Amino acid sequence: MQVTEYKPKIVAFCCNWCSYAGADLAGNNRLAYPAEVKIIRVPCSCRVNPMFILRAFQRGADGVIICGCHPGDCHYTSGNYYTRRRMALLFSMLNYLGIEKERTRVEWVSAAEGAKFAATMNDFVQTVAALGENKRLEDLRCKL
Amino acid sequence: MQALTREVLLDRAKALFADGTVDRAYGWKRGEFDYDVTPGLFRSVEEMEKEFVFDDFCGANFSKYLVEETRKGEGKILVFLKPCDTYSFNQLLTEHRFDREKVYAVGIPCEGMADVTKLKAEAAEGIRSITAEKEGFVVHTLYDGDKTVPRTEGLSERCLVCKSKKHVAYDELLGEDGEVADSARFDEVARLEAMNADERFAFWQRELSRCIRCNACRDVCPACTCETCVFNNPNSGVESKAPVTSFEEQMFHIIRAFHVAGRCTDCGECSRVCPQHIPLHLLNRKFIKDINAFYGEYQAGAEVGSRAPLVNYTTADLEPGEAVQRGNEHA
Amino acid sequence: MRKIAVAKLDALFAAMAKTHTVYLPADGADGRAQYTRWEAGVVYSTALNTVRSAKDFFFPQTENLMDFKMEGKSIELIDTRDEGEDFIVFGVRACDVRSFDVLDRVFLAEPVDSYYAARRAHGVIFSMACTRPAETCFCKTFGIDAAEPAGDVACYIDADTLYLDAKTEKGEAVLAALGLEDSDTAAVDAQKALIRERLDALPLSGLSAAAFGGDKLDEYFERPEWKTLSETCLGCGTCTFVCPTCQCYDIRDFKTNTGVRRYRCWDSCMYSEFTKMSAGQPRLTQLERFRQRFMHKLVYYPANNDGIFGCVGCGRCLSRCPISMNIVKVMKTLGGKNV
Amino acid sequence: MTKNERMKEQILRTSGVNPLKCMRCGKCSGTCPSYDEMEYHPHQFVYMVETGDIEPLLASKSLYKCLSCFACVDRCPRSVEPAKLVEALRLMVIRQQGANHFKADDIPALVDEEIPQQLLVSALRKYSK
Amino acid sequence: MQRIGVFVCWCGSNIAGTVDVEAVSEALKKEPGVVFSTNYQYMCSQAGQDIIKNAIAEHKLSGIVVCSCSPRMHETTFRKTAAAAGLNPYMVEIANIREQCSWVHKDKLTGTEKAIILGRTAIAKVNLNAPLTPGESPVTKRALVIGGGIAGIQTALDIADAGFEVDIVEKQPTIGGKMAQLDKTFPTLDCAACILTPKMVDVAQHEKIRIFSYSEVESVSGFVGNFTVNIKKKARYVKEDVCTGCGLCTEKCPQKNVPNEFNLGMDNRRAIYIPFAQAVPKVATIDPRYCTMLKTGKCGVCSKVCTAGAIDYKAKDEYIEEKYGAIVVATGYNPISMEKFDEFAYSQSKDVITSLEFERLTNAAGPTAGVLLRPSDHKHPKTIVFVQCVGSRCSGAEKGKEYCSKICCMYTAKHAMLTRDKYPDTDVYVFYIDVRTPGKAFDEFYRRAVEEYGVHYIKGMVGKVSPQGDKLMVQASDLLANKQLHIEADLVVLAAAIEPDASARPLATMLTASMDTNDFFTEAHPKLRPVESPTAGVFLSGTCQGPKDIPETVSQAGAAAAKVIGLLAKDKLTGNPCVAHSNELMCNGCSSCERVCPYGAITYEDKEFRMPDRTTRMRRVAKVNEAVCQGCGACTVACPSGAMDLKGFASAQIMAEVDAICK
Repeated sequence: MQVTEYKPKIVAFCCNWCSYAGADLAGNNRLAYPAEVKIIRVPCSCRVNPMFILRAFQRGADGVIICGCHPGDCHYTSGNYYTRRRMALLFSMLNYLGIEKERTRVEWVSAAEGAKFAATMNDFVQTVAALGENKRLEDLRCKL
Repeated sequence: MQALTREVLLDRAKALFADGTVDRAYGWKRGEFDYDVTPGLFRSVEEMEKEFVFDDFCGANFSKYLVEETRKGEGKILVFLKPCDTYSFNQLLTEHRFDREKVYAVGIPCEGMADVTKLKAEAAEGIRSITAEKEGFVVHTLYDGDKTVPRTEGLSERCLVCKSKKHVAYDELLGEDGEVADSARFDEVARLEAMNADERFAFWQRELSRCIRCNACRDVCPACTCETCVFNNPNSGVESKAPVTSFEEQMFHIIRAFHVAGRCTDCGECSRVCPQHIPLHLLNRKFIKDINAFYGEYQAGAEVGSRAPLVNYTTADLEPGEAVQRGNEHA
Repeated sequence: MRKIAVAKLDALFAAMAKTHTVYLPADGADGRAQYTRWEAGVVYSTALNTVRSAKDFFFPQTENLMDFKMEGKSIELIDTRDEGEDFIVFGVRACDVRSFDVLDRVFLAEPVDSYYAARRAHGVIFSMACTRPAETCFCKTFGIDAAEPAGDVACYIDADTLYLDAKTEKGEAVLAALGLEDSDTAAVDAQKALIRERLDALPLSGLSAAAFGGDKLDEYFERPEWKTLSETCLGCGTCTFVCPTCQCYDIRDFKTNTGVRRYRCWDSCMYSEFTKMSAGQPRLTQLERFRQRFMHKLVYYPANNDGIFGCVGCGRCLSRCPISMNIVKVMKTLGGKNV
Repeated sequence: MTKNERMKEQILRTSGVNPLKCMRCGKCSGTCPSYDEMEYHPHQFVYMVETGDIEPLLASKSLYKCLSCFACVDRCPRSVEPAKLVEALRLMVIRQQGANHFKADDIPALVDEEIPQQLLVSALRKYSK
Repeated sequence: MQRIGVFVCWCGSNIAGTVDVEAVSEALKKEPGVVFSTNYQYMCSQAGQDIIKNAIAEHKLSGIVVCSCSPRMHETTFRKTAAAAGLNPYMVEIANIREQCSWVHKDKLTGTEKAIILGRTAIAKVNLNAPLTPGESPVTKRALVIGGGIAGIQTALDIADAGFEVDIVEKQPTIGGKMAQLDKTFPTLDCAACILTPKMVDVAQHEKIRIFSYSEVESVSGFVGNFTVNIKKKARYVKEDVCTGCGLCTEKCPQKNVPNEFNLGMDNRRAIYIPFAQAVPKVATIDPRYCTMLKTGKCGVCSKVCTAGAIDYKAKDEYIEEKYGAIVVATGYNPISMEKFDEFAYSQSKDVITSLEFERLTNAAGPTAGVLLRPSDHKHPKTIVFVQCVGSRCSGAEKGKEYCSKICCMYTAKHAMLTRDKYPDTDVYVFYIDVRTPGKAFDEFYRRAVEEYGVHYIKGMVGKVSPQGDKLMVQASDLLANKQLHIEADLVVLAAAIEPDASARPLATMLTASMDTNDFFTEAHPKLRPVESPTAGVFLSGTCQGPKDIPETVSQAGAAAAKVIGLLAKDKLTGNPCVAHSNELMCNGCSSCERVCPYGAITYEDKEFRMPDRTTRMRRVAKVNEAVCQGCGACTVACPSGAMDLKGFASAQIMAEVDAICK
């Protein structure tokens, strides 16, 4: 009998200017990270609406990570500062509701940090995989 | 017992009608029983003399009604504002939701409003009448005689942890203005924070699973004045009419709390109206508590035009990871 | 008439549960009674009204109708019906029992709602007389006798005994299987007298619905009082969702990972999006929506249903409405002296 | 943690001063009225605490030359507050001398119409362990 | 429903090595909306692009998904391909199956599986794509420069030389700014006037430049390429076009006791005055605060002596409205007030002065005609103490400024050197914390002051200056000698920190340009766009952006001019079509979006709406200026009602992507 290893579903929102380019750089340098990570390109991390994150969990994502330019380096000068506040409050709220806090993360990855991107994704996938399936914030109907 | 009587408010309203300052007035209307006071719009002194009431059951906040009503008619609207109502009033002004010129606001002191459910719990079946006495609320029951509920046990939770007796907006003030209180309103949030994640999840699962999606919390909320609510908008991706799964209950309440984060004045109306008694204010208060801890004290509605924390930032804000940690340490 | 000691209630429920799923009012963590599925440890609550009514058992808030599964470009239909279970609802008050009649006239009329019909067929109702009616009760207004509740089995409870009186064959069959002790009617008769006395003493006992009925459309439709009555209505759905007779629903599709789940869920005529169609909503203002709800209960429903009112006087909306607006206030305002 | 580091920790805690904020401008020493009386000067206090060189300070008479005029505190452009370090060092000396220099029992004998009682109380706070 | 074509690229073996491209194109064929799916060795090649073009025509495709390398690589390529085939270029989405798939995964099964998911995600998005057209707006070919100091002058000249019209608004009666007040300039020691005044004349004579002196910006509206600016020309009571600048009035005016701000109050001028001899425009101005005629209606001397008849006591403020394509901020700096630093006795002794005052004292056109004399008794000072970093590098707002003012080290070295050069009998002490001299020939300059001119540089700060008799007792520490010094000085010169001019803050509000906590204007990018404000069409020149010396200011001024020229050279501005837009039916007008917009792209208008109940009502709704919006999307999340959405990255599109990934 073959036991299929549990593979978490990870949604990564990456800003176009830094983190998406960082992910590209990881690719250029052939720095491997798990295939469970799927990237959605957004112009800026501040485009990420908390509703998208909840949507991902509803649809069965096990972890959501948002990557943007380092604070101070935002292509739009201040976008990631707003992201930082929004996600600080959202994550704290999810934690308050008893959702495992390890399932959400914000990481600043510059266009030069391909290695950091790969390392972050490796770590995040490992952390989420250790938690197992997202049972607390999923909508079972989606699995029909 | 309130510091001001119905007559004081009524006399002032009469004078304002008489000198043409206002042509309609928001006030509380007498109900069937002692406790079911209805917020209403009065168009004349006569209507007010007949039905206007002011007592311990006048919890309703009129601020939200001004959004629609100020768009009608030319005259000014009289509105009575308790201290907590003034915060909602200011917050709506900050968001340009109504024309200040169309309103004549009379600040009135508040001694806390009764929670009918608490009083009803005393008289399991049948309340003949309720009177507010010095020693507390005296509930005259149908079957079990009179029961006295000490005032502190009959008041709404939001009044027991009242954040402010100070009016932050008014054209005139009746009675004395109070102070911003050093309230214990975050104690319950801290108690939840001290639990572990499983306990918290169980708590919220238990509470939120009772939700019937009647939308009363949203529809009464003075911060929820959107022209079209995302939950009514089929294109928003979150529209839903019923709590189909436990996910949707959580989703509705998380999104709603997030949408009003930084704008919620903690008026407590959401929990007051919930037919299922879900402590919804504990969601909003968590955001307020976090905002205070992370970004410095901020009271929505304290001043008109203030920049809400979610549309603001500093370069030294803490990271989301630290925020979760701090939120956990119930700092 | 049969009886059983209150102390033996648990045994009674356990016996019922052998053949039926049993639902009964029990106090929740918040101290308020909600219908709860009985299992060992669940204690029957004599609280007068549950927060949600008993209509949930026949017409649940959300009900799956069917699933569509899509694979490539083909569609498969999957039946998701699950209303085949026998169940007992215990402790239904007279008003709520009447609410099933109101619902039956809608859902069992042609075309029959087979989901509802199936649940009705599988459900057995144990009603409970109201020894302590509340100030918000006005079932009498609609000709309901809380001393003589209908249902499959009518129950009466006092300090130590539960009396059970089968009213239908279905009820009798269930009772017979339980092997209960027979009883005379003396205690129950005394209770009935007490209940009627108490009902007459209620603050709303004089409320009359005579001014309303199927022929009153013209009299009330354009009344100016609708404006003041509805003016502060928040447009939430609390009254509709706690109401035992509100029966409107919406059918919606949910996109699953592999297709679509079609379900229905309660809707409220108080909602601005109610019956919204491509051309918009038929009732554009809250006044119209508010009027719709009360006209439906007091005029439209009787007009189509032999004069039966769409309200049963349970009083839930009286205690739940966020602004304390309710059908009694509407009746009194519109009916004037006649109410 | 070495003894010096421990002492440094304690000084930093009791004084609430962060010597890392110092930009070595020397304005404290420039402004100090007791400068010439001192072996170690205000800016040296800051630097020596920063480097953990505490023992010489504790041994130095300079500690008691400081008038606590707080001119250095007032004028420091970086809000380092050297006088608070001096104060903390003095406290450390007192505490290191171990025994209670002053006991509650000593007070009755000292009560005097002329001495403000507050002085006795604050002395008790300061000189007893 | 879209008709979508899917094109899977092998990228040679770059993709095909780890991803079964055939399987991917087959699997994606089944996705909703897909009517065509294929794969090819190099999609970006001409042959590959032809496949796409042909498929668009043949299958009437309304959208395409290219599964290939990163969109950062070839998105533009494929958009052009689509456009060439008549498809809107924004109907193209890229699934990045190279950088984010084949290159980071080794196992072919894994790679293929992920590539399919990435492909279906892009398909889900393109299903909701809408054709987008970039907006265009015309450019008014005129620039406004706010501030007529060296920064403004240089920017204006550079823009004007490129052939564009430039207006300079200067609040003082003359342009020239701080540089006009300086004596010599480091490190070359050429005289400031000698290099500045010719430029001022150039400005005055340039046919493309207009100077609005004694004027201020009242309001700004519009956006990049299309600003409308209201300029207030303050009444100077002298007709600018009539006055010949002869200066007779300024000699005859009986009101003699007006502190002369050009000499920082160290001498007096008349109520009618020309700030300095080389002023541009060289026109007299009446100071209404002091003019007897204006205050009492009795005098009129200037009018009598003016042969040109230029005096006009009835003059009123004038308002001019003008359109501009670009605005350059060059509002400059001021030394901070010395009030807070009482230990230096600035307010107690006239002989404690700031460095700018020292400039005037050594300037030939200054109050002492260039002879260094003490302000108190006009004696030659024998001992001079310079104090550096006064109010700079402080720990918080209550102490001073946190930043280094950058220019003080060099001008103090200059002052010290010049003093020793002219008056070798003077003892000159410089108290420093650090001497900061990064700049061409800067350190050499400072070393000369020490080595050739014998200036006493002492590492340490002055703690206290106390006036005693006609002396100033300076108490300071010498950190290296570990000594406290007591110097009996005749003159103390404070190198006061500099701060942005007070007019900058209100101006920033008008321009919706952002500022940092010190009120310096923020640049669009600290490294890559240092002369642009984040607000499109607003540029920064000189010290309004941060402390700078003259060479830096001039180079930045030129850079700002180059950016302005680049903008004005365009006839039309083509925007990025992926901009925010507000659904006004849902907009609450709450201002949340406006508050987070870094570009000031959102404004509000009151609009009449027909309500569903057939009534109408006025509502405040947000409007996005597409020419200004850069498409970050911050507003979309700030908007509580969801009225604000972003074209090209709409909420529905992103959620469809989420769904497709989580399936």
